[in-house]
Amino acid sequence: MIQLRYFASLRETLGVGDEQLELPEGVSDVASLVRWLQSRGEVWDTALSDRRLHVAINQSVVKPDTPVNDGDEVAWFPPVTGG
Amino acid sequence: MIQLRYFASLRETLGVGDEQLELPEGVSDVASLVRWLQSRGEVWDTALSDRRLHVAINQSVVKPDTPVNDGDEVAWFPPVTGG
Amino acid sequence: MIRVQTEDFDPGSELEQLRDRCAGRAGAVVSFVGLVRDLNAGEVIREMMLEHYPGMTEQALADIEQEARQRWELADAIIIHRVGPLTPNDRIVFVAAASPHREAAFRACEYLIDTLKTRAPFWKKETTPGGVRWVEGD
Amino acid sequence: MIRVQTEDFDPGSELEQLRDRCAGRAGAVVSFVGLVRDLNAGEVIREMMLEHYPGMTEQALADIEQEARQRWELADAIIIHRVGPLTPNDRIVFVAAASPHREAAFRACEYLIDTLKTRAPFWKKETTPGGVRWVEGD
Repeated sequence: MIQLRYFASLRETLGVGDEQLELPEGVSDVASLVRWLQSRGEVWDTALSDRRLHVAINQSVVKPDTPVNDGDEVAWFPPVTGG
Repeated sequence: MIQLRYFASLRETLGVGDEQLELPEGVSDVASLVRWLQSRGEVWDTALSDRRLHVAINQSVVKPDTPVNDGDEVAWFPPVTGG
Repeated sequence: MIRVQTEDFDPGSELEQLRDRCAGRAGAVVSFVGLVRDLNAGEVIREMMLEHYPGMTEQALADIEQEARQRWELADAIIIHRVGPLTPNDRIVFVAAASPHREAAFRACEYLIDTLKTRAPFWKKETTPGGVRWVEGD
Repeated sequence: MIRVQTEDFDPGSELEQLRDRCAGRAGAVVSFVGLVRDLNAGEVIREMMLEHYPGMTEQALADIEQEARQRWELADAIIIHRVGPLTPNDRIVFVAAASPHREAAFRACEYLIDTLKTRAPFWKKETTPGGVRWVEGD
């Protein structure tokens, strides 16, 4: 199982905050996970195409070629605006 | 009359904090007032030779060629160390 | 010391506790308080909601504090950030750096808040007369 | 707002009053607190005496505040400096700058304290185990 999380405007666009799923066939890294999620439909395709999105695995920011493993928590979020 | 003031270590060296005196004959600016005060003796001569001293007239920092007039308050002090 | 909380904080109390912890070792304490403005990008702000990523936030703030302590000689450092609903003039964030030296305290305090603003996972959503909008980050 | 006083001040209360005066116009408040250190130039400090030039001090601080307000967009500025006897960990000075913008608040706060240290007529005399000495300025 992997845990997926979406924050802020992205969460509202997708209508999902959290989900758990079995690591899909053929998904080995962030880039392939993104492609798999984008195949869900146009909303997902468009939202996850935004190049400003950040991805974190287990709460550390990572890059598209970072491996995704069973048990990981993978989160997507827009640029931060705290402070 | 002019009012003379000495602060901090200079006050302690001279043993004087404040004094009033008639504007001496031949004193027209800060430089000539300093020369007049230095003629009081070695302690005055040495103390007022310190090039790091600041001079203020009527509470604004001035230069050696600034005129000194009757009624002025003239102050000497070492580099400031507040804050 | 880092904290993420919904309730307000008291800068005076935080500065006093910091002074107790430093006890003569810190000559300079620089602090930053971020407040909710009543205007942003030309629009009146009625209220604001601060969302964050629990867990990752605390880790990011602890990392930022640690980096500041490695780069400058600090006697103490504080980061406190609020989440949840806020209204204009409310305190959002407090950061402070204490050092024997003024220059280090300024540089470290600025580093803490600048880095927080680019790396800590907080997001602001504003309510204006025209509706609700997410503040756009860079 | 500038003040020169022998009694202590309360940074929390000053920051709270500043926030009231700004009322939504200031997003960023940067403040500096200077404390008496227990060591200076390698010697233990037992106590300190702060002398100043009454009248000229107030004028110098008012000028410095005015300069900062001309150079940066400030919603508020504060300079408070103590004089008289102080002991380690006592507060000496408080400066604060409030602005709509973080960068302006940092630059103005740093300007206030840096300029005060080179231009305001204060002098520190320290009591150490080896005796009494004036702190040397530049």
